[in-house]
Amino acid sequence: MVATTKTSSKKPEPVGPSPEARLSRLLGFYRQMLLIRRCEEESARAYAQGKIGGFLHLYIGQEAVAVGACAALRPDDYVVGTYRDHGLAIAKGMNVKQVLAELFGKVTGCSKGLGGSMHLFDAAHNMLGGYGIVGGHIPLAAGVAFASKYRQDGRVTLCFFGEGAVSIGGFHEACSLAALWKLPIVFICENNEYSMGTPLSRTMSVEDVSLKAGAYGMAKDRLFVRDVFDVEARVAEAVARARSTSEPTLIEARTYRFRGHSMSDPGKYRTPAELEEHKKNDTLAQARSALIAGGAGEKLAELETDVEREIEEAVRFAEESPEPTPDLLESTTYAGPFAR
Amino acid sequence: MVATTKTSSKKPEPVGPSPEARLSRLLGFYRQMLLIRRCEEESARAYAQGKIGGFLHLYIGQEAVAVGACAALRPDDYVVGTYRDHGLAIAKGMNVKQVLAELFGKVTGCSKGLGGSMHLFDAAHNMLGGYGIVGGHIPLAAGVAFASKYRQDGRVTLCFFGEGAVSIGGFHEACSLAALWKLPIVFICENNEYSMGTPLSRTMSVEDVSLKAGAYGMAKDRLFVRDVFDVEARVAEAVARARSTSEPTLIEARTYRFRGHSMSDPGKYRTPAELEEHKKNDTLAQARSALIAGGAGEKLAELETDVEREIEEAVRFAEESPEPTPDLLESTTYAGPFAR
Amino acid sequence: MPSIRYREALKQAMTEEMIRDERVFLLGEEVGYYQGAYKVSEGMLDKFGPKRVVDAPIAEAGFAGLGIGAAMVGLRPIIEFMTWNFSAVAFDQILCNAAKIRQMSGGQFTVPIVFRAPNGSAAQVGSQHSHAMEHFYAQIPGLKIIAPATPADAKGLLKTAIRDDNPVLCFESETLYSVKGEVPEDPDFLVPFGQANIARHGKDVTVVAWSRIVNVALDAAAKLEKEDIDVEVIDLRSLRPLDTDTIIASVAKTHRAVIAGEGWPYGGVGAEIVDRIQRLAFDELDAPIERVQTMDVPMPYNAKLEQLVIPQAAGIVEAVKRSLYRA
Amino acid sequence: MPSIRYREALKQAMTEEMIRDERVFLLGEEVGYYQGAYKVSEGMLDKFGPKRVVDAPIAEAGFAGLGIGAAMVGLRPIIEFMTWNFSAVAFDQILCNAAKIRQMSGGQFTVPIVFRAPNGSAAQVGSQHSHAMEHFYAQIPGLKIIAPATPADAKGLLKTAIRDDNPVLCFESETLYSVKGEVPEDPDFLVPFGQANIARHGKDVTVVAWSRIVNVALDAAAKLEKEDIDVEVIDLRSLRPLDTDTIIASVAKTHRAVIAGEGWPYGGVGAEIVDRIQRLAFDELDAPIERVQTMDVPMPYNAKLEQLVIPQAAGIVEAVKRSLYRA
Ligand SMILES: Cc1ncc(C[n+]2csc(CCOP(=O)(O)OP(=O)(O)O)c2C)c(N)n1
Ligand SMILES: Cc1ncc(C[n+]2csc(CCOP(=O)(O)OP(=O)(O)O)c2C)c(N)n1
Ligand SMILES: [Mg+2]
Ligand SMILES: [Mg+2]
Repeated sequence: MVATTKTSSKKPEPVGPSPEARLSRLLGFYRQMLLIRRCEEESARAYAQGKIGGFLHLYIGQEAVAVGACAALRPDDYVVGTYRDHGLAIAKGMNVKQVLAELFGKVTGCSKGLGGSMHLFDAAHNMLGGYGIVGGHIPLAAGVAFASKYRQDGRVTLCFFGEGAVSIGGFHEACSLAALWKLPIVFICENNEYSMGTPLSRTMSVEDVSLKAGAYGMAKDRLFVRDVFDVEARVAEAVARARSTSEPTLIEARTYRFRGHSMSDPGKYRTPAELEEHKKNDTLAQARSALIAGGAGEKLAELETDVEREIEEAVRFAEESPEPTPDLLESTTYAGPFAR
Repeated sequence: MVATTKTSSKKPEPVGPSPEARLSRLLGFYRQMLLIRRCEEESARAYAQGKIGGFLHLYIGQEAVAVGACAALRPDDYVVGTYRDHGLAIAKGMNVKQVLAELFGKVTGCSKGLGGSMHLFDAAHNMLGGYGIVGGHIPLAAGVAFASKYRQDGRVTLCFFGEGAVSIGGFHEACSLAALWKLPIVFICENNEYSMGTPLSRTMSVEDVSLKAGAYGMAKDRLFVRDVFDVEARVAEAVARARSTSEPTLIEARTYRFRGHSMSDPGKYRTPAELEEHKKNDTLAQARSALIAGGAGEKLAELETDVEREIEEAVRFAEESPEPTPDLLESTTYAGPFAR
Repeated sequence: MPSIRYREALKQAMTEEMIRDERVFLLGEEVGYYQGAYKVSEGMLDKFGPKRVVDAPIAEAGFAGLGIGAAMVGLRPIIEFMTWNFSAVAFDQILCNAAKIRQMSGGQFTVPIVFRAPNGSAAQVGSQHSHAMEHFYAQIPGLKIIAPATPADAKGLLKTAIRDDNPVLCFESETLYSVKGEVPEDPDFLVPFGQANIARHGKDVTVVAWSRIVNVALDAAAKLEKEDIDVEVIDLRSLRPLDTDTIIASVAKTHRAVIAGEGWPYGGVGAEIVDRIQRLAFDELDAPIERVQTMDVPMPYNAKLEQLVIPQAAGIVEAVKRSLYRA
Repeated sequence: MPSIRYREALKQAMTEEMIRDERVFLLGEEVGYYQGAYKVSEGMLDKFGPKRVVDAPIAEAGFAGLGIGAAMVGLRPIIEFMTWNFSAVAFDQILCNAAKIRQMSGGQFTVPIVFRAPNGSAAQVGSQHSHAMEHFYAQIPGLKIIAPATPADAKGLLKTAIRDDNPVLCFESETLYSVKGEVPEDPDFLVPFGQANIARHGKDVTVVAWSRIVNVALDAAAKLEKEDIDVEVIDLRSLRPLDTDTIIASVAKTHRAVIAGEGWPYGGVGAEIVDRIQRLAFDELDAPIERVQTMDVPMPYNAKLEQLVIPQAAGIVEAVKRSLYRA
């Protein structure tokens, strides 16, 4: 099995035929990224107001990864993620209403208010869920890819996880099986430099996560996320490999989260200076500047009011929706009669 | 962390000052290997006679690995192994009596007849046990090395496992921790080409197990076992690294087992021809020829009668020893008062 | 009806269901080329090919999780662990994914998967290879647990399991694999879950058992018959759902109960049955409910000690007599 | 006696024992630089340094196994799981190594290790993060299980655990960490295992509880007092060993028992207690033993449903009345 490699992050050739096309695609990307950013900001506010409970892990700062990656997919392709799953859910096409309603614990949420922030599922968009056990979902994603190969349905599965998951057995076993059985899957490690409060240097003996691919003879790629087009192009390459030759790829996407690990995290483990430095590379802000520079200022204004409206509606929807009723508890535990 | 590598298996410079010294060391190695071979043959016979029960995994064909590896150790160094542990136990200095008595389920066995073939332990020789859950003992061995580093006692731990264990999480997590925390341990993968009935090619996406070391930035080595001196030299190098700089190493030792996975294995998955081919490289037979060629024929004859006597005595000892009594059950379950 | 071995009954169940439904496949260590560590899948690779009879590397958490993911998107995997002991490394996958996905997805995804393996003690396989794992899994809502004691039930329950849309764990026994019994050939022969079988009718004491201990209980009943003690033996067949009605009806008749099964004394299936009986038949009981189980220690290798630690007919005989105040 | 929080009591226990014994160290995720995910180890890194307060990567099976190995050769590790839920990936290490090594080595090696973490439900942490894991572990011989309900017991039991030569699992509770109580300062203050505490003396009904549900039971007792029902509340403190004598003595007095604890209804610690009571106090019982536990479903995220699923004082009140035939 040949292990292809790319570790530079130089700009790829423009995607799409013309600068215009590229600009309109950027508008689309920007809209999704903004929708995620705003959804997360509203979630944070709602959490502070006690309208959302439990753990809340925000995706702010990492939007370009999910948006760029999902742009490389067909609607019938699958995604599987972690507890930090709001961005992925929206990038895969889920309605913000379903997402916020779920965070608010409402029956109109994608998981009927039973799953919550960490467990967003949507069969209609092939979002196979956010999972709370680090590494536990990676073998599961390999199984989804196994099913695609078994059925020859030509679908590809993307599996997202943080760099903290790379040390756990689930990652290793899933990679071992995917490489051995040549499954059509792309493993995307979102390396945001921290596993909760622990920096990379204290969780891993190697800084380059993509090196792990060599252990499986798996194709790999590594990029420092600065540009959503770059993410799309690199993931598209791996997706094409999965779809055409049914070979897995491990992609390390170096990124950064602007908020704490979860709402309860004071974030003492990093300096404000470090955080500010990274915020300068905010892909959302950069996309916005690029749009203005590209002369899309007007469209941009429309888009932003539009997004605001969508968010407002979603928040209202979440607030006004009814809660799930007790009868759901047993009927969702088993398909068919309850077993006790 | 620099990853040193050696994948050839050319003969290293003679170990020891003179050819005479080398010959006498070979006598010593041969004696140990023969003792193991004969112990296994007697075990097989006793198993057929129903004197040994449960699973019995023979080490025949792989003797040079444990003997060569343990020759690179100090008595106070630790070893941890799998269920295929008779050879390791003897190579680490355990008395054949204790080993056979344990297989016979006698109270005079190293584990009082409570552990059996898969669970040989001997505190006196720092044999920290044979374990039955594939991969489960590897983190445990890392912990022993962790203790050595914690106490700065200068000891090194050798951890043995088969190539079938490389796909499981326990291997990955142990390597991750050992590399991250720079533990004085040597991971020795005895790649005997089969995991039960499954050949290498159907359990792993890469044939070169030592490649796994790269994922952890760990030092590695790879050898095709033909010579006990070579094993000793290569392991000694890794042991020196562990002792001096407290760095772990992954060594792949390509070897072959001449018997089935366990006594119940018909071995249909390989041809008699393949087996015969490998038996031509029997390190025990080769050591014997070398001794004769080296003019040690006389000493050899003595040694062999001596080994026979030792084996006979051990078998008699095992047969005549008493069985463990029920009172041992609770007293070995808890230290101190029983907790129910 | 032809008389076949327990292991063949299991193979018939898998084979018939794989013929019936393309989505069903078998995956596990040595299930294919090696013909099964315990020969349960013998010949299946030749019949179905490597796509549907898949040899897995040693990565139980990995391939258990893989099976769960495949099931989420519509396949119907049968995952064989070489023994249930090895499922301990996949415990999280079964606890947190297989049992949870349906509810935490709001009912959007189901996990139609079967995990099966031999369970409990074998002959001197020692401390790490003799666990009665059903006691851990039966606690978990979202799972179904079966423990067939006869070849017919092995086939009928496993077929029902494969057609069930929920995760089902099938607890077999190495010591039962060679046992013969009559097994229906009807490809739609199914044994429903939650319906215990009265393996022996009796009036004096109810003995509740499952898996291979049913046979031990029947031995005990035969011995007790000679002493004019008429024991009713209930074979539970499935542990979740548990057929409480049959148990209670029997106790209402005998007024005495003994629970017999492999597994440590603390908690588990045995304690659950005791709890249900005392709660639902409190006024019927004429004596404390007795339990006969594995001794509260790890399994020793020595053959005599192992037999001492495992539940035996003699122990059931004593327990029955205690419940009759005849001890 | 100073009044301190449960989390500080745990820290005092670890700190005192680490001062007392060089071989004791703390290892887990975020225990050091982050000061503990739940701030239990706050300040300990500064005090003892990174050699003895070790931040681990996310590899529970790996570092649980590492702790076991270190314990075999004489260290005395305290392994913190961020929560007990995450021990599921280390289940095999605890079942097959920690609990077995002493016996399968013929008594040559002991494993003086403590595993500790918060357990059970927190506030809306959902399906995969709300498990009551003690029910799985209490079954296993070779382990000891403690579940402190008060700051004083948290300190005294954990200190005893650290000095014990066997593997001890300490089940804490996120919802107890901020609870205050008086805690002795004596560095040799130890609370022995296997001695339950009668948290409230009463004559009408015995309520057996552990961990945070002890407080819920006391609330229920206060409510019932207004109805002239005098409840005795037993705080088990340790689940293995289980103080059967204290339970039986209480039931011999009240003739009625209710078992209350988090965890699913099927089996577990609750069922074990029922089994012991009915066997050892059969003639004392005037009513079926009642159980109040988590509903038999995965934990839902929605706040109201979560509260419905978790044991509440109201449920204990009802169970007590049922046992008095007053419902
Ligand atoms: C097996 C397991 N151990 C511990 C945890 C607690 N935990 C949740 S997220 C997290 C950090 C994960 O970091 P990373 O993988 O880098 O993902 P990120 O949060 O940075 O996106 C930890 C330790 C868990 N959920 N599962
Ligand atoms: C976790 C686990 N899964 C499965 C088994 C059953 N089993 C015992 S040995 C073995 C094969 C191991 O092969 P390898 O690691 O190559 O070692 P070898 O037997 O060749 O020395 C298997 C599958 C086990 N003991 N543990
Ligand atoms: Mg991270
Ligand atoms: Mg092998």
